[in-house]
Amino acid sequence: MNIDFSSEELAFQQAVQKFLQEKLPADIREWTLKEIPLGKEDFVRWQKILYEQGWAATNWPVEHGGTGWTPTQKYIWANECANFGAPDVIPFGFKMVAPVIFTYGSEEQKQRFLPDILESNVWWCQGYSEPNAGSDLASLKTTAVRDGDEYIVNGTKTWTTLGQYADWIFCLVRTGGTEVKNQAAISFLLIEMNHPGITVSPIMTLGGHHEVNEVHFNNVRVPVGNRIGEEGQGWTYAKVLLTHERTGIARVASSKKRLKTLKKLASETCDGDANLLENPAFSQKLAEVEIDLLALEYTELRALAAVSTGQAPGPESSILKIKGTEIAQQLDELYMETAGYYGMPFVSNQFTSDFDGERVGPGVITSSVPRYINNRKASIYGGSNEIQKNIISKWVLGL
Amino acid sequence: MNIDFSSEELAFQQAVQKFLQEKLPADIREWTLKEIPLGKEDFVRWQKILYEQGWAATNWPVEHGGTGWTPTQKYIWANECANFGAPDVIPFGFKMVAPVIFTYGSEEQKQRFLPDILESNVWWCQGYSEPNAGSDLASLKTTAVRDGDEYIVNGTKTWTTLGQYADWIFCLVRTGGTEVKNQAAISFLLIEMNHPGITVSPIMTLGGHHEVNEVHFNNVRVPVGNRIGEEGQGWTYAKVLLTHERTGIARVASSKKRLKTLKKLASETCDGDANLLENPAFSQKLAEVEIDLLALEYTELRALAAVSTGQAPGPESSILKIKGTEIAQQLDELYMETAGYYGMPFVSNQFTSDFDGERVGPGVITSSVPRYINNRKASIYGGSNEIQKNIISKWVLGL
Amino acid sequence: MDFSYSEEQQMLQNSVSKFIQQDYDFDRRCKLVASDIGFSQENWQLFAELGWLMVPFKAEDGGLGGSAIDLMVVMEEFGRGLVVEPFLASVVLSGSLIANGASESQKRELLGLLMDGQLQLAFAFAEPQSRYNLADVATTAVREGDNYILNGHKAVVLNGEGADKLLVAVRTGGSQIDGNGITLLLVEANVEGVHRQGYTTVDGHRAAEVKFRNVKVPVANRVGEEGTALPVIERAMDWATLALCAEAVGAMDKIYKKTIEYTKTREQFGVAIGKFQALQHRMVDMFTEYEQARSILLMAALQLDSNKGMAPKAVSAAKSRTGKAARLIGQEAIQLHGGIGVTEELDVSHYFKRLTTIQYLFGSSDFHTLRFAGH
Amino acid sequence: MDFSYSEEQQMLQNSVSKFIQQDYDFDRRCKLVASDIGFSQENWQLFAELGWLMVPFKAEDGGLGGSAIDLMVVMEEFGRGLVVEPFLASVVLSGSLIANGASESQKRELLGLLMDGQLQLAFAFAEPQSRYNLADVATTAVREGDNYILNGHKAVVLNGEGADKLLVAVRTGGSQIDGNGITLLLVEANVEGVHRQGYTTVDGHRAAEVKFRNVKVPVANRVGEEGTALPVIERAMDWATLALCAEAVGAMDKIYKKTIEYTKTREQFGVAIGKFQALQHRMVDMFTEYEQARSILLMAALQLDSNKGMAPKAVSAAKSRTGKAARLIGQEAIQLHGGIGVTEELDVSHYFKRLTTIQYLFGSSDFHTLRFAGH
Repeated sequence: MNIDFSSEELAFQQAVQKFLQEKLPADIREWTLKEIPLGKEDFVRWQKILYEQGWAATNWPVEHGGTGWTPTQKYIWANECANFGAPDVIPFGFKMVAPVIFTYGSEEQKQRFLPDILESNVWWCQGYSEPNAGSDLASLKTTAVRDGDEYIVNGTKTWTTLGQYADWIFCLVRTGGTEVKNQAAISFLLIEMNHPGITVSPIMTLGGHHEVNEVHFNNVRVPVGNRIGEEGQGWTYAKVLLTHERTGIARVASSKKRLKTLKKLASETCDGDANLLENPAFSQKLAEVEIDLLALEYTELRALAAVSTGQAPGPESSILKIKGTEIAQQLDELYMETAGYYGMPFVSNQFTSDFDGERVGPGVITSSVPRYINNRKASIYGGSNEIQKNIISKWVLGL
Repeated sequence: MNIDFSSEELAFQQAVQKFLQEKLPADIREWTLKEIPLGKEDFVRWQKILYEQGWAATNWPVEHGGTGWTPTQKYIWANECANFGAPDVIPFGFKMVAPVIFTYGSEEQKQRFLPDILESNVWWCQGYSEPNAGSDLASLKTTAVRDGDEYIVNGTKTWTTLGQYADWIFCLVRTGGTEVKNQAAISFLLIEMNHPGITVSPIMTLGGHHEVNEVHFNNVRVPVGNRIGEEGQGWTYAKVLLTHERTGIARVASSKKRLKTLKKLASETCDGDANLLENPAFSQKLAEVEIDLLALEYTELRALAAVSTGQAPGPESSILKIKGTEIAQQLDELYMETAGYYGMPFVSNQFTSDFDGERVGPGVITSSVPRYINNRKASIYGGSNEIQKNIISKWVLGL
Repeated sequence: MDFSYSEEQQMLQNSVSKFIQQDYDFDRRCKLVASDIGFSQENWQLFAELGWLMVPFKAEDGGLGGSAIDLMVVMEEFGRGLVVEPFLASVVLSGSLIANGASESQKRELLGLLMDGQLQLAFAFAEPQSRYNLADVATTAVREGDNYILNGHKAVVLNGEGADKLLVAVRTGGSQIDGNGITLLLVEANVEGVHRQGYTTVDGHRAAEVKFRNVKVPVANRVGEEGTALPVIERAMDWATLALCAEAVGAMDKIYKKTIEYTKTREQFGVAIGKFQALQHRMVDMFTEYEQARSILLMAALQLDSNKGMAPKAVSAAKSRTGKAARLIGQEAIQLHGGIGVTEELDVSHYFKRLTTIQYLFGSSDFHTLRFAGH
Repeated sequence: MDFSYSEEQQMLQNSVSKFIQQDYDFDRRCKLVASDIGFSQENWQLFAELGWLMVPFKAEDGGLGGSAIDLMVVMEEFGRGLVVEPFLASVVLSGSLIANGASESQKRELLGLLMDGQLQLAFAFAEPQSRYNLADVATTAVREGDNYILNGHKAVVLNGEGADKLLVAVRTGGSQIDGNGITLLLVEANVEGVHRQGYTTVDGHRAAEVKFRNVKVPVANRVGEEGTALPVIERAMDWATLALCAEAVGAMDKIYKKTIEYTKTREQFGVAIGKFQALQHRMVDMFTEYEQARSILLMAALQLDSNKGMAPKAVSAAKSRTGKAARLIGQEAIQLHGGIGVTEELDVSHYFKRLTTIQYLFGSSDFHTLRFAGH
């Protein structure tokens, strides 16, 4: 065992740093560092630069254009990106639908869909959740009724993140047996968003953001060729993937960067005749989060190491999402505490590039309360932390 | 609403202080303040003094020799006793069996049993729990089979606190229907301990203490006249009492006193060039417990006030046991932290009056770890805190 | 000791509670928040007519007696309704400064108007660097003849945009964090050199950045003696903090119960989620936090009225404990509501926002824990 | 980066683990704790023969290489068995002082005997007033010709009664909490003026109060230069603290799993209590704490071996986090076992005792959190 980078790994790290310095657009970097939400154009611009470099798909097999990096390389990449201020790749194409396609799709489907994802020509969104389904995914009601070479899709998907930008949506739909709960009746469909029967309505979340949407399907005709794999196997495909690729689920690199920023902000915040970082209560809470994050980083490294040696991810990987969201939310609270009274103002657009008014407060710290509020979703979306605990209890602890 | 004592209440407070100063034996006071376990003789000695004063039974009706005090008087009494160093009355006679007797017993039984409890002539212990029953009291297996004017009792009771001293035990036993779970088949029996068929075996607990016992019944013949109330009604009687008298269940007065002592000890404990009470992390934790205890004190006062105005105890009373034990256990931890390295030595008998060796450590703080360990039982015995939460969830929140 | 409400207190509670239930539902509140001034003048007049604006004041000042218990009763109900009218900023906080710091003539001039609902006040104390330290005042007032010349920047002034007059804590002597040398000035909000930038706060209230550039304030507008304002400010802050705790308790009462009701109807995997024991025990914790917060609030209110010098410690205990309860209950209410909990359409979310800002307003739990401990 | 054990490390783990499982069951351990010396000389010789006593030492000192990972491997297994043999006090802690502070001749004289199991050492550092501050040394040593005259009281000296020689931190200069002026002396345990009062500790180990009254110590028995011992002591303490964290992780592994197994068989209200969701989620928390502790331990061990100057910070992070995990897992293991959990007969209870003392030994979580934060 050792923690040091090999000379190859050090060389790779330098290459990544050089690439980021030369290629990451200044405006994208600034907004990312300030945690200001990026627009579609910004993401696409950056992802096309990654494509040029051949670094767009860090989790794909090489034959489809993936990087084929080692766990250590992925670790270096994630940390350098977070540190320097490069945004994460939007996951719906690269990390969610692509693996389903290259694992279970036909040759024809691979040819048709993967290149456009790799080049960021097409924006994907996810159609899993439904109103009232909550964490109980399998109870979905959206139907796809076979009619010749097409399915006729009816129903509603919800919590569709950035669906307002999407060209395509991948959905779990009920083919055959409409009796709810029958998981063997669920199929995996790819649907083009420009269909007249599809309407997207925004859901405003607590921080005042428009990130998620409801997507309504009204007699939407989808070619059978857009179904991935077997009819009725969609649930299996989705599940395998939920438990498969866990890299980054803990958001360790991003939390490390946020903690670094927080320390700087706290050291610039007056607290009587000292600064906030010197406040014993505050610095102790900060240190406790930093230590827990350090532990989580090694939990992730242990998981990556296991996977790289061909083993299945060990039990430790199952805690990544719970601890990752808990730590991110604890950081949100320390940001709020740093803001003090300047957590109160709500001038939602004052940190966008086109804002021309007089800004309130000492900087982006002023938006810490909306961010805290908005980020409560982290422990709810993508399988709530309660569901995660049920899963660990059953599958890891055997209870 | 107001928090101030009336002139009568102030007079009562002075009378209590005067009584304690004049009548509380110095040795009993010293051991109580040092939290050194008292022996049977000590308890009896003090309780007989209380009897002389007419203050032995603070929770009994006047006609049976109770004090008939108001909630405020009970509050004053509890606080003055804890503050001055008077031990609590052993509850098994005064607070547990006596209320069953004066509520559900016959005139003859009241005459026969209550005076000896009031005068502390008889030592009682409790026979509710059984091996493997745990919090599931109703699953008890001890049987009492009717044979003429007697019951023949067989079975085992456990966690019997101070049973090694007891003259009598009050038991829940299964009369008639032996099918477990049938609560209608449980009766309430009073049994004399000197019966040859009764054996008491000690259970050593973690701190190295002998406080609890197993009590085995082997064909023990008990006159039917020792049954309280109806056959098969024992469960109801016991339950009514469990939810009835809650005064002191939160042990607020005792925790207040312990916190006061802890502050003194911490201020006498070196911490670098300051003392431990000036250590920011420690003093914050201490203050948080002190604040929570202050809240609990008012929660108890609210409950007492409700009862005194003839209402049933409000929902707030249901949290008294959970919070009371949590706070007592947090104090245990702060004591350990104050002890530092001197929490390690285990010289179990060094603080008893007859110890003649060389004492280790700066004083009773040296026994803080055994006390912490031993007091983990507080959240387990008498209906574990998990059971308490189930009860609140069902009966208070209606879930 | 006596823990029962007087008849008057019960009547007061009934009248406020009736108003909240009948005239202050969630939709109306949303409209008020979105409106120009951010609250309803009509409601304000009603508060005045019903005598609620007189609650914090002593009888000799023309008020209802100024008992902390009365104030608690009103603010709890306001908490249940998430009331956005500037009662706390204008009447409780600023009103206390006038009632306890001003001359008889100033009182005569101002308190009547305040209680009639014709005068809106705001207290400008916080500054960009001050955090929760009331003695940290960099805004200066220099004496020039019969005037003070005022310069500085006051941060997040509650009701700062809507106020007719501003009470401003200024430094007339001593160093920036010196307890002595702080003076209170009453400043007309619309005079030259006063620059107000108003905005909505996260919780739907209104506040403003207020900047003073060479603002002339007649010496006659000084409230109290020069350099001695801190004790009056601390007293006003203690009462306002108690009121804030009461508002929090009312809001917590509302959402912990709403959460319980929601889990009784919301089904997952074919069962009401309220049947899941893990969630049941967490709701018991919410309930416990609520009861403990209600108790510590009662303690602090009784200490304020008992007036035995324990008030500051008691108020800090209440704010520390209430802040912790607000955090747990707010976070759990959202978590147990799931996805819907993070949307604008759910009222619980808005209670969560207010409980979040209350955690930090007038001092965080850590700040008040240390104040309680005497650090 | 590489996270896999070497073949040697796997063999080491197997051999220790085999010994624990076959020769160190709960009953035997109880007998050892109750015995006169509190551990088994036989076991100690076995440890020596199997080379375990060589693990902490570099090859050039005749050891097995002295890697922190190796030490972690051994201590984790010792934790699983609650081993009471004085490996930590004598070999890890005292051994490090010799290996890194002593002269070549002293090393030659002592290390061989130590690794052969023929020499027992103890390090006397804590004092009644010192708490966790290693620089707080009131015990004095005054130079008199070729001797030091030693006076003072050392508290809770681990293995202090069983040791043949004592390593004593004494003050030869500077004020009581001065980092400079601390010297290490090697003192024969049985010489005149050394008074040892031995006792069992709460966790079944042995310790002693050691008092020195005008004890003559030849200058030749000084370990290292006069007044410069603190860095050597801090280094030894960091390695001992890592070893302690590893022991804790082994003990936690054992009882969180035992608790899970218990809840699968223990029935209440007709169901295995492991089916109660509230308890399931709490056991998930135990599992999570265990995994986080194991991770931070690994981090610290790797940092010690990587030797990039991060070791002290890393060790403090590990002790802080491990202490928290030990607290939660220990308390929950007892709570979930219920009544039986607080009796002497249950092995889990004894793991709980050891995890409790480990929380405070060599510095509490708060102490190490602040050390990590650089205060």
